[in-house]
Amino acid sequence: MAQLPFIAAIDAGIHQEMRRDPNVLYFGQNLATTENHEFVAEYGHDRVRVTPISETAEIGIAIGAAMAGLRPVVELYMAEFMLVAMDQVVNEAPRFRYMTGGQVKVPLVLKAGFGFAAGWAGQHTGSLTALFMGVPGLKVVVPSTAADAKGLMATAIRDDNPVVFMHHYLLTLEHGEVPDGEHLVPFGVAAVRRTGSDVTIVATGWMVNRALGAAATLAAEGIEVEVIDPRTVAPLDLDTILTSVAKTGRLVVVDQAPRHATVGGIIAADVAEFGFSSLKAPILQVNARDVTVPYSEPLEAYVIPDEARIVDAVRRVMQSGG
Amino acid sequence: MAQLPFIAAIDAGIHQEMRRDPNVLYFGQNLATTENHEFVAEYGHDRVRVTPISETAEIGIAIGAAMAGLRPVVELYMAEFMLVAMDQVVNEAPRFRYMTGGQVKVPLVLKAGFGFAAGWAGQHTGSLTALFMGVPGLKVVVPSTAADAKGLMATAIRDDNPVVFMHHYLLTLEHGEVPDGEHLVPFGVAAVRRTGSDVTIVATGWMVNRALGAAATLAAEGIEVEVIDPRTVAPLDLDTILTSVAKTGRLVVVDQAPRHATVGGIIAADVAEFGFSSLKAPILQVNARDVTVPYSEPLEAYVIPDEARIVDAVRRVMQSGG
Amino acid sequence: MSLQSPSSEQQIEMLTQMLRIREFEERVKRTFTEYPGVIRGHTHLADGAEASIVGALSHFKKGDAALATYRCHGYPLALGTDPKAMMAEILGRADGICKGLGGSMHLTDVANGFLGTSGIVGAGIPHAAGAAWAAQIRKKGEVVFCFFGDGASKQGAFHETLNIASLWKLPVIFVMENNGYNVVTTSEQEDANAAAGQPLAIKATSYVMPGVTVDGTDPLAVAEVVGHAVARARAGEGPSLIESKVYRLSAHGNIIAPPGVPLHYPEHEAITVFGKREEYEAALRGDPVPRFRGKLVQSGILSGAAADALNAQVAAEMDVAVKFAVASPFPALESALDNVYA
Amino acid sequence: MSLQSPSSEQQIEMLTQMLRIREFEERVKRTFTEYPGVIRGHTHLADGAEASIVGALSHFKKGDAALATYRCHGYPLALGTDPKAMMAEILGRADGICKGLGGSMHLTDVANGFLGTSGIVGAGIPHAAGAAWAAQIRKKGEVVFCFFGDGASKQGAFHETLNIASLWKLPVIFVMENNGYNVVTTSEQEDANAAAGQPLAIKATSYVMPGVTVDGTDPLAVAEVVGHAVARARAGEGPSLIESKVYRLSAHGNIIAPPGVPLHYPEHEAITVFGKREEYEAALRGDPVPRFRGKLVQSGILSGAAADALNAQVAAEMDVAVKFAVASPFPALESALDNVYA
Ligand SMILES: Cc1ncc(C[n+]2csc(CCOP(=O)(O)OP(=O)(O)O)c2C)c(N)n1
Ligand SMILES: Cc1ncc(C[n+]2csc(CCOP(=O)(O)OP(=O)(O)O)c2C)c(N)n1
Ligand SMILES: [Mg+2]
Ligand SMILES: [Mg+2]
Repeated sequence: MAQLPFIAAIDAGIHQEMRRDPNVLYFGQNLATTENHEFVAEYGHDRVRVTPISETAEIGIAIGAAMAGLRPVVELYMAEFMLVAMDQVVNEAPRFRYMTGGQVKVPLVLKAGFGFAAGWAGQHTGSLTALFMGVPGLKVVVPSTAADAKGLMATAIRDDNPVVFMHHYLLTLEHGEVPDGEHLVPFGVAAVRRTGSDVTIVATGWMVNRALGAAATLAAEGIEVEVIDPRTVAPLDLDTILTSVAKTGRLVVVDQAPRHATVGGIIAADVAEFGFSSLKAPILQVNARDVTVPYSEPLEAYVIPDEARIVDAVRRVMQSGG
Repeated sequence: MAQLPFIAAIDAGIHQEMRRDPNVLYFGQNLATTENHEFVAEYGHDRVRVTPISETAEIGIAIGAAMAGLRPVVELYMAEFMLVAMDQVVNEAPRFRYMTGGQVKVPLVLKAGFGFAAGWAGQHTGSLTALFMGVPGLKVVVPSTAADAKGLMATAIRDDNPVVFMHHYLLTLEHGEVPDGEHLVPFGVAAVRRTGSDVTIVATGWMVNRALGAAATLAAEGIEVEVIDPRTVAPLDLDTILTSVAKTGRLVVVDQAPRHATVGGIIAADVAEFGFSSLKAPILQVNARDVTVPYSEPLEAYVIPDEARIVDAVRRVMQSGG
Repeated sequence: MSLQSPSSEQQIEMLTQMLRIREFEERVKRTFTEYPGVIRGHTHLADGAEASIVGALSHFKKGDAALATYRCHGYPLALGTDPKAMMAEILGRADGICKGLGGSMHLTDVANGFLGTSGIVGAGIPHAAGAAWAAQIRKKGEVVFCFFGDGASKQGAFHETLNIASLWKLPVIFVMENNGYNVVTTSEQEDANAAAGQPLAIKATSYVMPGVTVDGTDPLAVAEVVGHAVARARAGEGPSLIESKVYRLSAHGNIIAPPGVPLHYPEHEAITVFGKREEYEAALRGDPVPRFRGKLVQSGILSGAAADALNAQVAAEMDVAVKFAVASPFPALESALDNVYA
Repeated sequence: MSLQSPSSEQQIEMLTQMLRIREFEERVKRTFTEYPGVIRGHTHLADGAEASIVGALSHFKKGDAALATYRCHGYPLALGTDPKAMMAEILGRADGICKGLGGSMHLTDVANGFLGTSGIVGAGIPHAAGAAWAAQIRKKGEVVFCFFGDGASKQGAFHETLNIASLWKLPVIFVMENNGYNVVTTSEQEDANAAAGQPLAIKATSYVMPGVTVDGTDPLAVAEVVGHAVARARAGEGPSLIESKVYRLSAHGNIIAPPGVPLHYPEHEAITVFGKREEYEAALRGDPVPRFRGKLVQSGILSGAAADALNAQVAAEMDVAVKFAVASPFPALESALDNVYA
């Protein structure tokens, strides 16, 4: 175990797989521009390349390389930059295996940061995970700890399908314990970050920490919150969530996106169908307010869900129902 | 009142506004290529133009023209083609008013067909409405009747914000009564297409007809279904849905998209929060199966929600709960 | 760089492939009336582009790859795909090359090097470059053929990909089939170069690669130009852009009709939209298939009788393909749930 | 087409605007240390591009419009925006030109013709073309200035827009500020033309419009080249592409740090990444601001004393701007909910 920043843990996952498999490529903008770049030095320019600002071509090239037998990892920095290439992400990469009747595999990883609520204003701060979550053929990963960042990245690279790896930008410099040596975290297995019997919270990314903070506050009031981090939202480990709700009878979903663009809402709808009989109270959502993210610090803080709003939702859900 | 095909009703809405307001533009691919084109002949090339296959530029140009005082309507044919320009749709058009502190307006309409389950296979058949529904600053319209097609298009053109106008491709040749003369349908007002006391169904686009078909079948069994067509999903008329659920206690949402990419799921989550106390049973979803749309006719029919699956869901929801 | 010109045998092979593509497309088209309703959605034919396809792919070697668009029936035929499996796919049957999941727009045959097609204009261009990166890494001199239309060169994907392919010296040959139309829009209406009377190959200037315009109705001319590009790519010298001028002899695609209304092929848009019947008829007079046949017969490479025999052989082959496809069963419903994930 | 060269008065005005931009940017930069934490996110400076900005906008008339990118502090200053409101915006205050909602990357001042900026590379290029369409319809000879970086010319949006602008003869002047870098990538590493030692203006060939490369550190040279393009556009003859070669004198942007860690400006990437200190120092020696001042003094257009007075005046103006911004209150929290819809 080593203490590593989240961002280094992601790199460790990429290294682990690049060392193991010569078919893994790593490329994107503003990396590998000198010979002493860490990845260039170790793997060479056949496998590590800088690209122009051309996301459509970058992701499209990854698709073609994947169909031809390679395993590309594309560095995209910010999830928004995928929007200029959204066709490649949702209407090309995940379609080919199906449309060809299984003749091709498209193993690739799109590494993208999101949710950078640190003064990056309206166009760089989005929480876009829900856009990808429902696309058949695509897998979507949202690590919230450094250890998972490494292990989920490695699993993503080994997966034979296109994977969107969404890492929260405000977590990148947070440190955490990361297993040395080969580390893989399976897809479709949620992590229960805190156990509790009164209310279930489901959250991803940065919101996991806020949910845990809220849970600590609430514990002092005698409210025991169970915090579930799905880790991958496609595939989604609904069983773990339903098991928890069966125990608590109450669900709060926390999501950094505006209300109608959340992973949390999608999960709430699943529970409203498959876990309905467990529910003692409405499923509350804590989301960003329905605006573009503002620049000014107090306004940004007002818009993004904070611990106080999570605490409040849990208190409200405790008051309602039987 | 005239009997018009849905597609002609949309055109009637565009004509209504183009005649009224010289600032309205209409452009896109493969239209206006001859001088006797209906719109060219009436409004001239200042306002009606053919574009190359360049969606990013087309929509971006619409944004710039809108900021400079015009009201562009962009013909995009199929919703998927917006994916190559998704940044313009979700991260440019709806952001500018906010980011500039209200200095600009961006009134434009993106007209796009969707859901063409008629053998168009994997890349042309998507039901992408949910991708747009949650973006603050954007409005999203989904007409299901010819009359609404005209009236919502006209309202979309008069609206001072960017509007995604999603018309279902399988409805385009269906005929319906369309009011002559000026016709406007307000945004944010759902239509109750059939009243009933036992179960509420919410559906959009083509699925409204299937829901009505299912309701007719169920009526013969003595199950009275209320069918609600939101007409605009942003803004969403949640009140009408909650009022209905308060009466019926049971909700089935029907959506042509795969489960985790639906408008229906988003609505279900809202009801699970704000209408929970009315619910006597789980909120069931009837969606496309979780695959890319297949080409072969029987497989496509198997994947898309049909009346039988809607009927089945309603029967199930009637059996469960109190 | 001098290139060997095709032997008589190779030229006969070229004609054979051209005839096969033409006959296949004719049979697809006839199917709309012979078996109404069996073909669904949108089907786009390669008639008129046979010489270009066959001339370009005459340089295809095992290990190479080709990618194209929704207008994709010609390439796999030239690469050796079984027309029975292709026709069955177009009819959505269990024996289809893509198990009925892809249909006419997405014919794919990886075993024969036809790696995939995109129905989104321009979207497949970077896929070809990606496959070329894989070839470059394998270092066996393999190349990738990337086919697309003139209209596709107005998509950002074209621009972004050609720049990268040039920078990385990827072994890819960009073959733009310029048929003068994007559906009902002429090149002059949508392309600044075309509007100025310039060849579209001039766009290569921005990407510092050879840009050549060739008569795509002459398979030998195409073979020569593409041959140079292929040699260049195999030698590690990078990509080329070839503008191959063709004329599509059918409408853009079958008509788009609501379910229930039988689909069919209308006349070419030059006639239906622009009223330029003479343009279309001139193209018909220059039809590359009979022209190449005539050339081979005239030059003595092929006797008239041998040519007739070829025609008959190809007609028989495609007749079998149609009958096979019509008789093939539909896939099992649950098979729609397979092949989502690998 | 012959253009009148700027009068002495106009040249002094140009120098004044260049000094104002430089001083503003210096004050923004100093703010990171003088008032740590008041500027958030990512701020991109225009230092080094002053001559290009001022030379280009010297042709701006009322009714014209300009659009740019996240590197947007220079243009509104030159167009008459109050630096107090700009600085307040960069500090996220209630008196900010965008009410604190936009920040450094999205300074906008519609009243003065600065219509908007996009933080997404290349995305603003079609917006400018759209505004130019509006100008074309108004038929008053108004034009649109579209500013973007060299890196942006690798986005599909660039390609698609220039083609349409040319076809439609839109009155837009595409000014590419080529500073040789996209963050830490050099043009040679990402652009096929640059890699071949060619000017980026050559890309205009694909769009059949004039493509001119100009020394962007000389405001008079820029004014001349842009003047021709503006005249062309006002006359209805269509767009032009101007490659204006500049060197940014600061790093791409302030460092990206986690919340809590104070942001600041590192050295230019030529030094920190490529170890090419001499390249940077040569650029410093050619710094356009002192050079133009020297030129005006030397040619007698401005006395040394008058130039010093200008410096002092500008320093005082920007000092007031900083103090105003720091003293401006934060917006009311609920104001975050306004301006979503019109
Ligand atoms: C991004 C995108 N926009 C629009 C379409 C609709 N469309 C399908 S084919 C086509 C014409 C393409 O023309 P061209 O590239 O010249 O190819 P051709 O059909 O002439 O072979 C268009 C506009 C699409 N499939 N994808
Ligand atoms: C589509 C997109 N991809 C990536 C980025 C990240 N990014 C921001 S600025 C920049 C460099 C742009 O370089 P250039 O166009 O030369 O402008 P400069 O910053 O040099 O003025 C990049 C890559 C972005 N904002 N948008
Ligand atoms: Mg064409
Ligand atoms: Mg630059």
